[in-house]
Amino acid sequence: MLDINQLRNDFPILHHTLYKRPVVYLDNAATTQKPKVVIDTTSEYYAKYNSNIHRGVHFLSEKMTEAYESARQTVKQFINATYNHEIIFTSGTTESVNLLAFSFGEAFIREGDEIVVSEMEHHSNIVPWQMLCQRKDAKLKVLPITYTGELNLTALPTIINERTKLIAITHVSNSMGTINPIKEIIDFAHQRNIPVFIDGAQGIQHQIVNVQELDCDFYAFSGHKIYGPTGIGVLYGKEKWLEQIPPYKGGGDMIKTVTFEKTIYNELPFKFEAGTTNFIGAVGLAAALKYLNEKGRKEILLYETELYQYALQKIQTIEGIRIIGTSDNKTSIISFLLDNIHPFDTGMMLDKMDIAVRTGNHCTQPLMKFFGIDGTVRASLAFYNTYEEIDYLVDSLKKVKDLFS
Amino acid sequence: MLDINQLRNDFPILHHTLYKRPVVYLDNAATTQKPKVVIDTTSEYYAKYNSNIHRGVHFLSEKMTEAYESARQTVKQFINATYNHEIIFTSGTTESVNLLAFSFGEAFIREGDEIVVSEMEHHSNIVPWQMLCQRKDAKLKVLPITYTGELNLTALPTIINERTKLIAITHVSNSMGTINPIKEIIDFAHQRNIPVFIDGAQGIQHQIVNVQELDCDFYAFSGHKIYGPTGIGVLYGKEKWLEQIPPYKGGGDMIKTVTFEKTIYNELPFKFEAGTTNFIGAVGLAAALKYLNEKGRKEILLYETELYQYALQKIQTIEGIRIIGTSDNKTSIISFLLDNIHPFDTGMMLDKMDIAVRTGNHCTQPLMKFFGIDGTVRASLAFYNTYEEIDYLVDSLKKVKDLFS
Amino acid sequence: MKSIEEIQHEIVEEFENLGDWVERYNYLLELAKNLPPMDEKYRKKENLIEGCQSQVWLAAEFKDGKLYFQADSDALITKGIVALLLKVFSGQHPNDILDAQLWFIDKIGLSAHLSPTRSNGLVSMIKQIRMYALAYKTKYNL
Amino acid sequence: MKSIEEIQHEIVEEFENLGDWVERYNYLLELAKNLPPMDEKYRKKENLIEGCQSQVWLAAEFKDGKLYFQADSDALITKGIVALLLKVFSGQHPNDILDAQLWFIDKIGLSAHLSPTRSNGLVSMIKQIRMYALAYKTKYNL
Ligand SMILES: Cc1ncc(COP(=O)(O)O)c(C=O)c1O
Ligand SMILES: Cc1ncc(COP(=O)(O)O)c(C=O)c1O
Repeated sequence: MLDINQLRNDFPILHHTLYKRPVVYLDNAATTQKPKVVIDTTSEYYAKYNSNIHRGVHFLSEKMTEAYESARQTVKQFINATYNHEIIFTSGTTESVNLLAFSFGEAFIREGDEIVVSEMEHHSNIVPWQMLCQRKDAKLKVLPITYTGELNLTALPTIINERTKLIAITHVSNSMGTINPIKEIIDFAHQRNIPVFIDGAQGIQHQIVNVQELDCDFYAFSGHKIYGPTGIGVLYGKEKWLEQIPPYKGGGDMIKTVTFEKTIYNELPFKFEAGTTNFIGAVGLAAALKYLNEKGRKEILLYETELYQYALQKIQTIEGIRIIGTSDNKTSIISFLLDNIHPFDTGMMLDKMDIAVRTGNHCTQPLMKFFGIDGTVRASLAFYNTYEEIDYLVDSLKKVKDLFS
Repeated sequence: MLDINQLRNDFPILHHTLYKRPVVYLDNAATTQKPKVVIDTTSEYYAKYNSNIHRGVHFLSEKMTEAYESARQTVKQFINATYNHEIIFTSGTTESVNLLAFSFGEAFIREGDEIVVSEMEHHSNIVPWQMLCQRKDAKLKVLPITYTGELNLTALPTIINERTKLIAITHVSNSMGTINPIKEIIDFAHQRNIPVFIDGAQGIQHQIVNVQELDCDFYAFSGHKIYGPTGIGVLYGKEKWLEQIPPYKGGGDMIKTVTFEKTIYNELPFKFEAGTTNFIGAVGLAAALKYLNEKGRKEILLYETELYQYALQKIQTIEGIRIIGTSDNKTSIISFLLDNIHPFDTGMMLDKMDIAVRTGNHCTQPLMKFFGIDGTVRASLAFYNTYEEIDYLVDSLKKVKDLFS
Repeated sequence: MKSIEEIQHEIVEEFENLGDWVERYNYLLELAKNLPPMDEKYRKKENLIEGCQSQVWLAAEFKDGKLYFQADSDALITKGIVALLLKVFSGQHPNDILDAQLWFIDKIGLSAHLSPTRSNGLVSMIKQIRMYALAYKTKYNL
Repeated sequence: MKSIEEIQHEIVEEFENLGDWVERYNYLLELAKNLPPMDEKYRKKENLIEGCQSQVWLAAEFKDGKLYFQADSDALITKGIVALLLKVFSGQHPNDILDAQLWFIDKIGLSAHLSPTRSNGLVSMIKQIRMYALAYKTKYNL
């Protein structure tokens, strides 16, 4: 059993008073807070080992390179990739999607080809594909969703055809918390030789991800959403794909030889890591992943699930609340509308009660359009949230209702 | 007058013993060390204000957004840009160049157009343009250099023609330290209506940069090379250009509205900052710039210049040393070859004496080819280096010579 | 008609009599609820100021040398602040609007609502009010 | 011919007699200088292992069931380690090479030279040696 109050002590920010009390941080889908070990590791590496990597022959450079490559190994193990070089460090999920859209696009997308995304995708998993389709005269197809906020899988066979070159789907919806049946989609797609990209920005921190078992072709996530630093992210890709697609960015370290006539690219993973990478960020991310491993990922997920169920039940007791996304298969994210109160008003009021939630369209405008709304109030949980915080949220929401009635 | 030993106390890493003594860090062109204020600011923001920016309505998000936008302002003032929104945060110089190559390329480069770089460019200011030229069937033209390692400006008029769409030149050579006459080049180019991009990766920390006075169209640099964090960098662009070029990456925050049919991009600077940015990195960078302002940039540059002159003179007293890049107009970087000793051997030996230098081609293979060498030993200075360290370097180099003779 | 300065002072005084944030926001909500509805003819796209979090409508009429505004918002708190801004600016001379220093928002502790990054439409609304003032000043050579 | 294990032990003993790093590197340089030059016929592109920092040449000959190596490097320290590796591997049976545990480098404190990120050609050289062993093992069914 996890001792949550013990774990909370690892997160300095949870103990700072905002207006009247320490923050009740329920904006974890936007970004997560950092355990002390991540902050301290970052500081320590700056203070003791900071040095540019890979090309250096000296002590510090060697140390830093080892730490960076060992961070890659930590990520590899965390998602059970086959090889270290299948882990590409990027600046975040958004860059991972853009890298893939560009590089996969250059190699495989021709005029008239099709790419499939879903109606619940985050803008970061829509716009890069749109931009690619525009450049290549390809077509973006949309897998519709149901009124419970689930993918409409029965539509999949009609969306897909022999021109479909890739399916890009989110693991977990950032607006509703729906856990998508990605294994099923991957199997379906592979029967038709279509590769699948999984946007794991909201999946990695709330699910055990095993890319070999999933057999997904690509998987992306952001460090800052899994208790790691900002400015670091990951693109996992199967070796066979990463070998076949050209680099995204040009620059130092991603090349073997450069002449003005011809440039020969470096091998994996360096081919995709142009310029000085965020090596301190990578080490910080590894510290976050190790922290989770140490505390017990299964235990954490178990607690999160219980807390989530409690929150969902309790919040539904509020009269006049409308939950957006009512699938049975959800995790850690509750999007709702309170009576006729504008989400922004609700968010503003909760803020005054030291509760941090997000309001708006959550970068999923097509999804909002589907539900015919402008936005929602979104409370998103992490394992450091408590039952008391949920109770406080629900009480506060009732107060907001009173204020606006 | 600066008290260098006082300043050195601000840099924790300079006081850690490697093998026998604290590091003599002469690898500053690869990456610089961080003052305590940068490390502490980073920690503090993680521990107190971390929260995703721009879209949030709550206290922390507001605080973090303010800090991020005020970091943009700090950068704007540091280089004297006209508007805050001319400052685009990227992950580093390499990304800045790639952003520009892509976005400028999409807007302005057609088949047969030409882009000019120089023979002394870093791979990060070559490969992105090469990739662009390949995509667009455009041509990369190369401004040659002289045997002293200066740009051959007399060749400029013959390199440029009515198809030239952009000149991309480094401010300071990372392999030789040559300070290029960028103002002259910019004026020349503007008379012909050609915009100029300056790679400031080695310029920003050793020169006072005033983009309005220079009148350059674009200027890029990396946070980690100016005492700031890894994973953060800057692209400055004149408003008129940034307005005209399309976004580079797609995703959250860079859009106004998204539908599957049509996406409308956000305004500057957000159009170019897709997804969650490295907001903590930006705040760390601002802390570094403020540190420099506070200590006195002119005083720092004065000291650097004197130290550099001393180092150059002293190193030349070593018999059999060959300096690569012998322009009179250089700063802070000394590249050399010692007798017939392989640079790697020299670097390895210096390392054992706790001196960190870089060896190899410094991501400038075309330049190495020009000089007919495989690589050099490069000692690159920062203001926290001392006269004693230079003496120690020179003594150590003499020891290396003895060992190999 | 009171001057912009006078009205700002009045608002600040009013807020000083209010207690904690609950009372202040309650007052804002009252203001929002009592804001006269916009003429239907003004509820059109050209008058919409889109924020990311909330939206604001703003229309202007010029009568006897003064500018009169009507406005609305989909979020009530925003609408409350909109009401305050109308109190201050509506019925004023374009020159006075252009000359005005807007300081009361700060003073009553609501400045976060006017931060350029908040994206609730209010910053653009103030800009738009000044634009109207400038437009009429120019048109009528005031 | 001594076994790979025996040779590694010998090298470690030798290094234990050396004092600080100056002596150790001096010894490496000696080894480098005394390494017999490669046959000119082997100095060709196919035998070049390009590292980022230094380059290594490696060629193999198979005679009487044993593998004999020749090698060189442009950097002297790398060449010194190359010499050590040849001491260990040259003249050995392919199966022994494939079975061998390479532990002496660690023991004599030079493991940094074999880190996969150092890019001096040595890691690839060891891989290449094993590839030769595997190739001849397969070819001659050893
Ligand atoms: C002149 C020059 N340009 C570009 C770069 C690339 O910078 P970064 O690796 O920080 O992206 C460097 C640094 O290595 C450089 O020295
Ligand atoms: C599902 C999903 N995809 C992509 C992203 C983009 O992640 P980032 O902003 O870290 O690049 C997010 C986060 O906002 C997300 O929730």
